[in-house]
Amino acid sequence: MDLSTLITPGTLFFFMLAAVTLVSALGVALAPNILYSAFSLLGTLGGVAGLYLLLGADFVGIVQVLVYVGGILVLILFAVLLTNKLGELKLNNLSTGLMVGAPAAVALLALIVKGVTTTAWPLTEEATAPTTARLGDSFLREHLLPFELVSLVLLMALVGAMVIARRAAKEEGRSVPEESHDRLVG
Amino acid sequence: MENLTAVVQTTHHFPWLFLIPLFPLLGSAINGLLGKKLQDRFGKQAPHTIAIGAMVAAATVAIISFANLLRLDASERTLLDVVFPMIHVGAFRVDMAFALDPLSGMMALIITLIGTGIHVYSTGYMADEPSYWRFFCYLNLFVFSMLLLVLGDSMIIMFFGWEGVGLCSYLLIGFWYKEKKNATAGMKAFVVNRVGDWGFVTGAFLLFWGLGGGWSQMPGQSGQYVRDLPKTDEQVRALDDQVSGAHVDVKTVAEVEAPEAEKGEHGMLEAKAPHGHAGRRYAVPIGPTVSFRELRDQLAITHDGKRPLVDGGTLPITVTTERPGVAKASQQKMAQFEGLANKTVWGIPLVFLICLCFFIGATGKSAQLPLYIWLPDAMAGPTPVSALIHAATMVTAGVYMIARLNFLFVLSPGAMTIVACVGALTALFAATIGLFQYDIKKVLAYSTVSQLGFMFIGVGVGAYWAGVFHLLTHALFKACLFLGSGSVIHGMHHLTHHREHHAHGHGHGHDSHRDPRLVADPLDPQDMRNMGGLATLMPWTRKTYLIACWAIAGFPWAAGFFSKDEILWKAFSNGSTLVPGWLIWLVGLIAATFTAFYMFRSYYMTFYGRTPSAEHVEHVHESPKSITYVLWALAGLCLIVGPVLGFPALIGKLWHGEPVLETWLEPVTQFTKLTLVGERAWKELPAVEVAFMLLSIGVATLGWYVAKSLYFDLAASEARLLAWKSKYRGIHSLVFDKYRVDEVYAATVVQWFREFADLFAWIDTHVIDGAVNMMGTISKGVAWFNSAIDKYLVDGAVNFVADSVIFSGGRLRRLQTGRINQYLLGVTAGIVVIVLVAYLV
Amino acid sequence: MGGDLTIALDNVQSLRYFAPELILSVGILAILVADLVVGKPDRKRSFGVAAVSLAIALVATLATMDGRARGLFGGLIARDPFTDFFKVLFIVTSALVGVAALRSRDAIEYRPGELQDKESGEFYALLLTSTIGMFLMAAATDLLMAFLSLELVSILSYILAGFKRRDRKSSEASLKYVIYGGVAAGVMLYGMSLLYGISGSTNLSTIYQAVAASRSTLVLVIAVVLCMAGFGYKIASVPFHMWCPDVYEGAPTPVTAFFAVGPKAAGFALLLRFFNGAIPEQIHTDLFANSPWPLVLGLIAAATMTLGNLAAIGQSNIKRLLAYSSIAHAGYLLLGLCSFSADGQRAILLYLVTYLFMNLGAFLVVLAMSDAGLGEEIADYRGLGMRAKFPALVMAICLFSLTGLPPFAGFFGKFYLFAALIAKGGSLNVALALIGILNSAVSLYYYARILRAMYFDKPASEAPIVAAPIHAWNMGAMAVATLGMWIAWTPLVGWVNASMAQWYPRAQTIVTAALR
Amino acid sequence: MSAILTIGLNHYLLLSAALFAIGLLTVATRRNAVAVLMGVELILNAAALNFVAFSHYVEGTVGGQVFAVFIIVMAAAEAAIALAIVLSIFRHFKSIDANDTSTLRE
Repeated sequence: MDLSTLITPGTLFFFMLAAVTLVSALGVALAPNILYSAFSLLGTLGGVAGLYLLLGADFVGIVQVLVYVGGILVLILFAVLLTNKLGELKLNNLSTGLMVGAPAAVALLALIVKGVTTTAWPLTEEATAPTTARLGDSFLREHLLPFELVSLVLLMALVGAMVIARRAAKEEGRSVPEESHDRLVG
Repeated sequence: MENLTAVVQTTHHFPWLFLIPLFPLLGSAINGLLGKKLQDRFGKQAPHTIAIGAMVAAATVAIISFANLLRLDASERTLLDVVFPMIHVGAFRVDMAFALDPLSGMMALIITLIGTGIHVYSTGYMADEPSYWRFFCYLNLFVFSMLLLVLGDSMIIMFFGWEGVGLCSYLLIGFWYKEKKNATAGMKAFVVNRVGDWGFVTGAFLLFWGLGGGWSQMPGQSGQYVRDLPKTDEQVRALDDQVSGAHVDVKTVAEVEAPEAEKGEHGMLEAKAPHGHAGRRYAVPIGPTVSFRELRDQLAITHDGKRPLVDGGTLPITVTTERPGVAKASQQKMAQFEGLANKTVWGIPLVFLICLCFFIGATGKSAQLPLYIWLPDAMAGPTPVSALIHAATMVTAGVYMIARLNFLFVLSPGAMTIVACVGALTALFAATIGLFQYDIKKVLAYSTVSQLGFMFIGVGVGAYWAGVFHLLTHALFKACLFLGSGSVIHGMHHLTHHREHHAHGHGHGHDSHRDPRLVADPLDPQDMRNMGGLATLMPWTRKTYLIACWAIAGFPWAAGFFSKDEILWKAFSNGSTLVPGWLIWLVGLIAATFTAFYMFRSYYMTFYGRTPSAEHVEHVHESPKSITYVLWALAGLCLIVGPVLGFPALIGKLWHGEPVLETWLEPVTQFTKLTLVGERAWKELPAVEVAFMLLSIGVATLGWYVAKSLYFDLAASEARLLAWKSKYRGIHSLVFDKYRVDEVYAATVVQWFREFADLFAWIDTHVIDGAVNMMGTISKGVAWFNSAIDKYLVDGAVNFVADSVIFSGGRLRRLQTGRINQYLLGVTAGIVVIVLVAYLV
Repeated sequence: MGGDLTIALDNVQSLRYFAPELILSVGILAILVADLVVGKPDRKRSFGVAAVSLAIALVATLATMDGRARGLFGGLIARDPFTDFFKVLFIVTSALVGVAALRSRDAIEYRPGELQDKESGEFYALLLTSTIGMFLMAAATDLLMAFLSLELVSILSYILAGFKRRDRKSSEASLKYVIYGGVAAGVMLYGMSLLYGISGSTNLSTIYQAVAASRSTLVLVIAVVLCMAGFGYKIASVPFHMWCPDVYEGAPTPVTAFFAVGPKAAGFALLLRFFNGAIPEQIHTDLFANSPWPLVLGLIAAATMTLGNLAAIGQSNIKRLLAYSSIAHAGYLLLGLCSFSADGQRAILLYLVTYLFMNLGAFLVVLAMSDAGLGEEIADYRGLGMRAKFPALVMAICLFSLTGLPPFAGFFGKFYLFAALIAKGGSLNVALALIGILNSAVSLYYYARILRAMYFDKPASEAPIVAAPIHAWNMGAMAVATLGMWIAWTPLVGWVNASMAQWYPRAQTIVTAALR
Repeated sequence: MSAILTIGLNHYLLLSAALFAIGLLTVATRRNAVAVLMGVELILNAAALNFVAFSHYVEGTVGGQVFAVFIIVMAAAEAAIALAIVLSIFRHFKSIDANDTSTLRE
């Protein structure tokens, strides 16, 4: 078969997105600088969002962009910036045990690849229609319970994050001299 | 062989048995909760009055129960008291139930009576102890556990007591816990006993399983057992459904037309009636059980008077029920009934495994090779404790258990052989260690181990009554010996106390690095080399000690002779063990010779040997009456019990036939006669038995003579002794150091155990870590490269936000291993390994 | 044997059977709102609301319990005797932990005049939410619900572990927990996605068929093992146990006590559902006869108990020691699963009940003692037998029970676990049982270290330590339950059998027809 | 060649497998807590991608997509908590390096 007929736009898109995703993911794993890692993550998340669109999951793709890129990634960047003296970033993204971890990860990858490729998946007709409406429907019908449960999770996560992250007024007052002491010693 | 189909026994309800263990429990509870207050308020009488009161009450009930037992016909001598049902889940039924049969009745009497004596003795011995109440609390609790063990009607109740005595001995041995040595000894006893417990539990599990037991209310995939007989049509239908189901395996459902039957409890099998009740039919529960009685009866029935289960044929069971459907189905299933002995696990007969497991349990509790090591160390406890634990009760629990399970052990000649051989080896081994000890309590401890070995020979060769008889006589003479040694130590204590005071006054403490092999520590009240010539100072103690020595050495006018000789004779003449009987007999005979020697050695070293010094005369006195009375009581029993209960059949036949005790225990052990191979005919010749008896007396005399010639007058023989010692220094010190078994244990088992634990800790911290570190060196180079890039490229860009405070390099000095990465690495690697295992299997 | 799970109830019909969860949700809101509206945060008030809602939830559970199995919300979760068993277990756990936290200075900041009771509202709200999460874990019959409820419990656990935010150990525990938990959840999700791919459904019973039927397709093996990473992390089994000692040591003691019992039991509930499928009628344990899972689970169980017990030997911190002990107990509990027999699975439920009391009892003593100012090292417990008689006694009882000595509850629990294996037979099962028994013999060694410290070592000071009355009552209850459980053993077994009846229904027919 | 170029289920599965492995590599080797959390996000993305792909190719309806949405939402909740904890850790240890923050050990 002619190669040109095989290379459809879909194929091209897939390979481009896959490349972006994987390269960025490797960046997350191996970049020497935590900021590089964080921005690489942006690439991965975006690439995956694109793949969702390719798979006809438009709503999921948009949620990925909104929540992941707009929310989680920003949180991560905040955390990076809040916890680092940027001048010393080089110290802050060390890897340990790469020579043990990498073989283990590769071994697992090999197993999964072997498993996945040797399985006859029960394929069906591919559905590509826009799914947003159907998803909304499902959230209010068969998936109502998880939908409500997630609201509880988010509420408690909010409460919990507050409990953990807030500093009591007095504590704040105390921590300042402590820090300045550190400054003197350091 | 007489007609022995009548193994099935009736039981008589006797609702007061529970009082026997209850009284000590109450005493213990009162002393434990209120003892301190009572003692502060009313003085030391209060705790011991309560404790002794509880013991006397328990003993009284025990005697009354025993009297009730005596009144009954021999085949009906079982009193049963089901206090309340404890666990009733499917086939697994445990009641809080006590049974008093000839064996447990005898044990209960020993425990309560000797226990009472020891309580009385303790009032004198522990008089100076501040936490007097605590001691009596533990003592009562111990007696309670022991009674639970003995009277328990099922393995579970027995195990309660089994664990309870372990716990109490731990508490009692470590009574003076402020000395680290004692606490450690208590700990050792506890932990070693746990190894034995492992055997007990495993044995019980295997037995229940072997009988086809499942563990919950319903018939699962693994065998089932219907207890109640169906009554309504609906129930029958349900049962029929279930019987025809694929996984169902009904063992027995039968109905017996017998008014006496325990109706509604079990599937029943028919059995012929015992003697004297011809025509009556008894129902025998068949199926998995943990009750000793039910187990014994069904083993007896299923074997139908033949050597059992070897051929493994089907069972001739008649099922009578009005419901034909049930009868048919269950008869079908019963035809498939597999006997216990047909099962194998990994190719080994199950019965053998079960017996082996139980025997491991027994070696732990009864201090046999190789688990005896805790007992000599346990001498750290107060002497009454040694007497109670070592003489009367706890250590004999293993012997009792095997005697109780006689119907099981006789099914496996292999297990019997192991029991007998381990017993014989222990008897010899411990006796040789006893030869050279100087600590009087250590001598007695090793002698206990050795005597327990004799008992195991007895139960191992199938002479259950002889083993139990030796248990009884040993309880008497060893209690007497221990209490006698306690009396001596009590006296010596005043002397050493004085010396200690003296030494401190002159400012030189004793040398703790003294080699105990050569020189006695003058401050040790238990070292026999500090004694000598006490005969005149402690005359009563001496006399009772001598009587007990006669008993243990085996002179024909005291208790030990009758039991030990019977054991050795049975060992010689038995045909059940896989090794020839004469071999076991020979080992036992040598051990008996040594026994006579070391016991009289201790006697002469303590009471004779040299004339007492002025220091001795001044400080060592006869013990108070509470001690000597108990000694006399025990010594008296040592002289009486032997001839009365165990006069050899040979001579005894002249006036009353079989030995009293053998006849008495007959109902318990009669099942063994079904299976034991009889003695060969020529051994029945009276002349042979008499010859063996004379031989026993001969070796006892030999041991006594050598001991006397060496130790009666130490001044004369000391040079000779020293010469021998230096000539055979190697052997002597090896034996003196107890063959360095403790060291071997420390170097092997304990060490392996520790290293194994270390290994895990080490893997946890080092293996992964080490790999990481190795790679760290490599990655250092990479890091340097990275940092160079950062320094010149990144720094310039981001320095404008740099706040140079937060991250100070000083903080990094506190580097520790990055554990969380290791954890996650562990997850990854673990997943890979599990996937591979699961996939490749 | 009627379960109308196949006729799943719709959303509105389900609400009636969802009452316990709804009541707890109301309780959560009430606690949080009360802190804002009624006035300053108050520990007693929050506890009161929590206790009342737990009590009502318990009543609601018992009232709507009719021994039948139903699928709620279109089959996402189930309401069946199995769920009800765990619901009662969780309510009891949460109530006990709630009572313990009432006086604990460890869980909620307690500095007189300063920050008193500030976070109590949040604490109790989190506790109640965790309870809901555990309810749903036990009830989940769909991968989605399994994931969400497990995540809910996990997220709340991270917060609870870090509740002492001024304490660096607590923060560190929380960090380790969140990282480890996040990874475990991610790994589990990946496994779930593969299961979804294999079966085309997220429903557990459909998936169960795939798991059980296909022997060992590589992808299935991978999927199940990855899922087990998630469950294994919740129950702290090797090799997913590493977070456990650190988190147990660092977390506030009442929270540790909660972790050691509640989420662990929930993890087992999920595991049991996973390997039993969700629909009663379709159970055939023989499906596992030739699969690798008995062996794999057996190896994991053996490794878990052995590692837990051996690593516990060297510990000096008592919470850490108990953490390793709880790892070991996860191993014992897993033994009940790997035989894939009715007896074994029932034994798990039985053991969870005994474990609830004995383990909570031990932790309560640690809690009461640290409240009274005692340290958490074993060395601090020297001479406790003289300084604090009652707590030491409770500790001794609980430790004996954990070891498995009769007549304490733990003995019966272990007995059933090991017995189930031996009853099932086969060399693997018998070997596992022997390893288990040997392990429990070894475990005495380190429990006895605490006992020795308490009763045989010289105390650093003779001053008596007084436990707060509420702790004393709590401890007393645990000790009595541990000591006297055998009295109620027969009904307990009956309850457990009824709870498992949907998978192993014969129990019921025999109980009702043949026996009574 | 055509098998490679005709995009099918396996393409997505292999991609997600790679993503999963890289995620595991990240969490197992990164010492920085935030970096480890990024690795967790990679793993979650791999799982979500699988769900969407199976939803598309196997189930044919939106079940897997619902799952993916829930994964994203839970990831957000978890990230919020995790980062709060990271900040709290940073206050205590002045570092979020896993090596510095391990006082809890044998």
